[in-house]
Amino acid sequence: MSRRRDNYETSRWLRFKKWVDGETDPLSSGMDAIPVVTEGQMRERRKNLALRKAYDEELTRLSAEHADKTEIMKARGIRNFQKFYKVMSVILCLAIISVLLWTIAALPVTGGADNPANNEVAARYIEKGLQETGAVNIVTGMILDYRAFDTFGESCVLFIASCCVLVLLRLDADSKNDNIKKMIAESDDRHFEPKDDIILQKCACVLVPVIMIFGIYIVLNGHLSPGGGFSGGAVLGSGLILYLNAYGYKKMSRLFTEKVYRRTTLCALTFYCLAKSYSFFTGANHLESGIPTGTPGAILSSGLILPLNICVGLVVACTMYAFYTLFRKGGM
Amino acid sequence: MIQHLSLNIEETVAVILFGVGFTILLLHRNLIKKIMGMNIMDTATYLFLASKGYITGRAVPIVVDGVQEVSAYINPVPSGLVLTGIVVSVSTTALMLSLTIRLYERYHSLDLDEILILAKEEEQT
Amino acid sequence: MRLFECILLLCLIVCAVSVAFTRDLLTSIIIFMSYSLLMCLIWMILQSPDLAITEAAVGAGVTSILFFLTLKKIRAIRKEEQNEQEEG
Amino acid sequence: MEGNMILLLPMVCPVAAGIVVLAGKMFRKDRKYLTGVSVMVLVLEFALTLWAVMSGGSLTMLRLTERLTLGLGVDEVSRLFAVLTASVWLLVGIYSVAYMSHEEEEHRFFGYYLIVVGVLMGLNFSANLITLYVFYELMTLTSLPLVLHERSKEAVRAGLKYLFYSVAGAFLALFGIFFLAGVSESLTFTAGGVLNDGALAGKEGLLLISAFCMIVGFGAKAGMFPLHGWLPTAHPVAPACASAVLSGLITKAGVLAIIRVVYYVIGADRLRGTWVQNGWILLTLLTVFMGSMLAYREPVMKKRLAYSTVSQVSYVLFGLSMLNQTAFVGALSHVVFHSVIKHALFLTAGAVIVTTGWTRVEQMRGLGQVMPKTLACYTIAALALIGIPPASGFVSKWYLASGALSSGTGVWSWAGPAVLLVSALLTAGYLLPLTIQGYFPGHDFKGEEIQKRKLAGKEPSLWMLAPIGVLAAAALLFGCFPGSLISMLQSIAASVL
Amino acid sequence: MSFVQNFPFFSIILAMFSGIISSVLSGKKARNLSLVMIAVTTALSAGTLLFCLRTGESYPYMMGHFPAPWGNEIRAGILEGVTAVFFGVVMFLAVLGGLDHTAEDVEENKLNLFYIMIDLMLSSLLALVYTNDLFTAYVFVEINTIAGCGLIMIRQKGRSMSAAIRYMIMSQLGSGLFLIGLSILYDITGHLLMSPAKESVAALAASGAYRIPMLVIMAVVGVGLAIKSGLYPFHYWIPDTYGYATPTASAVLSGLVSKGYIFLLIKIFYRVLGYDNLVSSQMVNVLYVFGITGMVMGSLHAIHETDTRRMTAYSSVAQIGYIYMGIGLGTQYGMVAAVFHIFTHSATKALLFISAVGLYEASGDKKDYVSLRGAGYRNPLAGIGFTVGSLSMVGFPMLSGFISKLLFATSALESPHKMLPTLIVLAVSTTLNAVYFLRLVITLYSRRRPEDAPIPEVKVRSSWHLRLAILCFIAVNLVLGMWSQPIVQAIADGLAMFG
Repeated sequence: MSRRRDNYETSRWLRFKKWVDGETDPLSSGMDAIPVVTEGQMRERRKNLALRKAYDEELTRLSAEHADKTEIMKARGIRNFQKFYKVMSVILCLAIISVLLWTIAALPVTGGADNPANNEVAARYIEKGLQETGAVNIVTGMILDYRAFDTFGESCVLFIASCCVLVLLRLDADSKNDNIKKMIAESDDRHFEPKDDIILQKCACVLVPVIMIFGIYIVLNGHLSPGGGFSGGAVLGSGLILYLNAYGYKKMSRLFTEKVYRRTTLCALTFYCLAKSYSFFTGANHLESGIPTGTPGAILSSGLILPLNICVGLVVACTMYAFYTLFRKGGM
Repeated sequence: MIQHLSLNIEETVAVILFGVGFTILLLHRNLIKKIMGMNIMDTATYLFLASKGYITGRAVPIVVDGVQEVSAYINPVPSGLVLTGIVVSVSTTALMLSLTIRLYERYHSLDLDEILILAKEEEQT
Repeated sequence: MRLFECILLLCLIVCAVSVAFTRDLLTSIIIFMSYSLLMCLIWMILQSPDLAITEAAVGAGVTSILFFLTLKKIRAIRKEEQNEQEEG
Repeated sequence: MEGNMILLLPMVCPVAAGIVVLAGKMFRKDRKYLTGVSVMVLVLEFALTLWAVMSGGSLTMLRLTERLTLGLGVDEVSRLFAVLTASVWLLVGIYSVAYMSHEEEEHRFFGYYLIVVGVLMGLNFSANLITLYVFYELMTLTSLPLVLHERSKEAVRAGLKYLFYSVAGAFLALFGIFFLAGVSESLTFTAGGVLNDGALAGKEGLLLISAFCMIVGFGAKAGMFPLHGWLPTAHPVAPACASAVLSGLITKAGVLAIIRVVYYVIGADRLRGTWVQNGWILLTLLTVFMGSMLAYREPVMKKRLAYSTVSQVSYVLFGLSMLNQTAFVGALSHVVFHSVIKHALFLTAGAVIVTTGWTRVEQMRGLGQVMPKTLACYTIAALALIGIPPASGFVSKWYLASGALSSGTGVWSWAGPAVLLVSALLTAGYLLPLTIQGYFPGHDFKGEEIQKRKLAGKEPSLWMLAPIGVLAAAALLFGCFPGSLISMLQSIAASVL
Repeated sequence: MSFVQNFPFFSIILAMFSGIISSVLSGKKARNLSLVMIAVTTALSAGTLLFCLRTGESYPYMMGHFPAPWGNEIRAGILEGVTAVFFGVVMFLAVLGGLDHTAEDVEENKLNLFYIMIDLMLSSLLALVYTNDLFTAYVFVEINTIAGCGLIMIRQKGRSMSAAIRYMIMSQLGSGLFLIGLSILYDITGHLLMSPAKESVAALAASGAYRIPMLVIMAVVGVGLAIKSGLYPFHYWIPDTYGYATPTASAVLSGLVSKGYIFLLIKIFYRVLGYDNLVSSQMVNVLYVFGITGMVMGSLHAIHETDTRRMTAYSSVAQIGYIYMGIGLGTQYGMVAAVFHIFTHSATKALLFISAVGLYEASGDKKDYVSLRGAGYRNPLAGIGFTVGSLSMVGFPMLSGFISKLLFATSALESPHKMLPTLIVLAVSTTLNAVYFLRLVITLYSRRRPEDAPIPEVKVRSSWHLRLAILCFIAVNLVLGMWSQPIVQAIADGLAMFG
């Protein structure tokens, strides 16, 4: 005696039979596309989210006092998931580390003079770098002359990153959108800190010139001593930031506005671009570049490296300052 | 293997840092932590590179007194690469931090999963 | 010198791991800043002053400033929100 | 572009005319011009087809890659299909002039109707597998608007279903084409197959798999189980003339594709006795039986005819799957006969719908009082389909059965004819009730509705009646004088086997 | 040295320079400059291509005064030329087609920033195509990533910003892996330029030294770039990213950016790691498995989507799976098919994204299936464009998709172990593609129902540039589908030059 099937209507056999008869079509069921997420699911998700938030708060409270057990039961599912998540991340971390350690064990020993990396490339940079680029600091010579295309790309990275930050954070005062006006008002967080702090101002008075001079020194001596456009520019940028913090936007705007920023960046990058294009073009076509390298060791030496360092320094300083102001109040 | 690793101590540490940074970037829920993880990962790679340029007992590649012997200086190439890399990572950091600020303004949260859910809900309403 | 370097490297790992596990964001930013400075020292030991100076200025300096600013901004937003809630 | 350009004409001319008709909606609303142009083009098309068939030759249109070209060519099979298509299309075209006056959007119907015939001609004249595939896909797409004509919810569902089944089938076939392209010099159709034994070494198993895929894939268009589901859904929603050509000619495109693949690319010898042949026979017999059974139980007239198509086209496929000459002749002759007969039946169903609005069989009691002439044509066609001598169906079924018996395929050689016999009985069971109930409704039939709506003796117009009559007459005459057709088919069969 | 040989360098610098200049221009001027620049760059690339075709060989170009192992270099050959021309054309049409929407989605005084990103994106793509130096590749990968992120978030909606940060995170993971791979490679070879690095790799492979690091390099570089190009298990960022950006950005991102990374990967495989080493190391099999999984899973995801943009984005996941499957076949012919599919997919996907714009315009800017019902009648050209794109994706003959599928299948026949799975997955994936694309096409041409929400009366005629872009994209598709032979030949020749 077989079991009676009272759900024949939903059985697989009937569906198969219908399909054989051509009455249903498994494919066309998706034709009337409805939103995948129904209202109920949505509510469920919100509830879950709220639950998780509640759980986070709960956790802090639970640690202090004993709560009733149902709460813990509710939270347990999420906690298990989070535990699993943590375990997974630790496992992933260990897996990556062990694979790479396994690699490291097969690599040449650090500090060996015969390692494959120390080959004729590095040798030529050291042996002839001084004559070919005129820079005493071989690293600077390398990045600004031998491998200048990389470095140019790097400046472009900085440039485009600042453009992206501008897109995100710049708030235009003449915007018609009320929302943005509100945001401008909100973003002026100046009132959260003390104004005209005398100690800060006096310290800045002493420190800013020192920092600036140090930055300029790093930039100008990039080809002679450690440092160069990037590090010097960053130091200059921090000097500007300190000044801004001590004396406020009003004083700063006399010295440095968005227009100045744009023009400086544009001029520096244009010069950089043109100078390097010239040297790439002459190099590739085997022409003499005609730029003197000067006496090694003198400040005015090493051909294009010094002006390029200055350009890079300007761009970096302006960009760092721009980052700061954009983060602070969405404008300069 | 262990002995070799102890000889390559900088690389070993660099690789461990890389793994830690990678994991934070991939799996930590907090956006700011993620960005820090990214920085840790990048600097770990730079440490790896820099240690590859180091040669025991040799000096900084800045020509002193006109000595241009290969045996006097360390390999300058990794330093150059790392210089470029540092700027790249500060650019991406700035970009991601500004994105974080905008997302926080909108959703009042730093948790990426939560932000994604909120964004989905926002669009559907 | 070798010992010193090993200690520094160990500190690096400790910093990196504690960045992941610190709950307070401000603390973790400060730890991250010290991580950069430690890295800077290691690069000095590895005979790369160019890197050290850049890392000090860019990594420890500007990056940390940006992190602090972000945190400050977020706190400001949070505070404003709270104010609004109290008013409402 | 090199070769006989005449071959291009039957393809390009209707497509161009179709586009003109589609675009003409903006300029002229008058349906006199529309129908006039359409019928003229169809007559012209018939003439051009004859011209192309007579002149023969081949044409290379485009080189897709080094070895794959798009080309047209004429051989015996394409002659058969091309002439059949052109003549039947013309007749149905004349019928549609009257039929479509009851529907909306005539421009669209006639436009696509013309385009489809152009594409179908390209399919018939294809000289290689790639060209065939191109036109096959194009045909699916261009015939879709005919199914979608009403644009109602049901029509869209049916259209989607038609599209998915065809496309899924085509991609199954594409899998095989990709394989065959790799193991042959070129895919140009040559009687007996073009595969390269050297390249094939070690890939025999894959060859069989891909052959089976192609048979099942192209079989979708021919309504072979398991991809037959689109037919009964698509037919009831399309206008009657569209469903007539869908079931009479477009299903035959699937048959043509299978003939080309099996007999002209792979070669029948490679499949004989393999699991592919057995599987194929099983599928066709299953379809033959299942189609008849479903048709027998189906109350809606057009759906009933659609199921009948499922079953009858599989007769053809059954004949092809036997892989011997007699059955092949039977199959090809059944292509012609079924096409003629099924058009007659569908057009009758359409005429009934237009005149009375009846769609279900039980509504059609007493139809003989309304349209006796039409019903007479229907009866002739029905008898032909059942296979009563001397009508045409008998000839083809005779060849099919005797071919099966002499095929040496073991159990199939007698199981096949048995299934065919049962199916023929079922065919009688689902077609003849209409005739019987139509002429002899019984005592209890008062014919109230017929009197109320003054339907008695209301034959459809001559535009509709004439094509039905011609088709019914053809169904009868082919059966009486099959000689020349059969001898031509035998020559084809001798060349490929 | 012929003057034409400078063209690759000119095109890169020109694109960068116009990006830099655009920072002080108004939005409109920046837009015009950008369009002119893309056209000129494309012409320059075409010049390079013709030169290479005429001489029949590739040439390195020194960036500076120092030859190969010391200074930076770029390298131009037939494949680079074809790719650069193609990228230029797609970029131009994508920008042209999305002009109106770009102007709508981007705040007016930030418009020039958008075009800066387009310019720098193009320059980085060109640099990735032409580069002969691994570290240059890394730097330009970063520019590409940041520009891509900029393009996504320039439409400052919540969804696109969250997509952008997700994109950045995944990209940074990829970059990190790529960089560590480069570092290890530098450690064992001591070279960063591709040609000398290849020699050392070959020497190492011959001597059998450093086997483990080589394996790890292949894995790490491969996975890094696979993450960035959105191969299946790493695809989570794709739907949001492509789905919620402004149309130009979607077209550029899905059509070009991911393709740039794949091109770089192919270049590294050939020019540095050595394709034979790769095949013998089983790395290709991993890519192959990921590829075929992606082909099926991407399509399955796409079927579940009701938002057409997300659906198209998921279909990208499937198509990228195709490309990796071609690479993973491990034969020369498979690689040709993969490169051809790069072209096919970028032309078709850009066409889909751009012509979808026209359909949205005609449907009150709604993106789901129901609202698009009947849109094909309201904007006929966009409807035709979308239909052509869908059919090409599905693999309809005479269109580009068919040829690439044919190439995949023919190349699969050459590798005995992968033949059957490839053919089966191709058939399954094609059928799945057909399900979701044709469903949408039918929806476009079905009648609106009374219960549908009414459409606000909007301008139905799209602007001339949108229509021009759609027409050109259709033409590109037809050309790729019908006269593919010279292109396939050029790809094969170009790959031979790589070796």
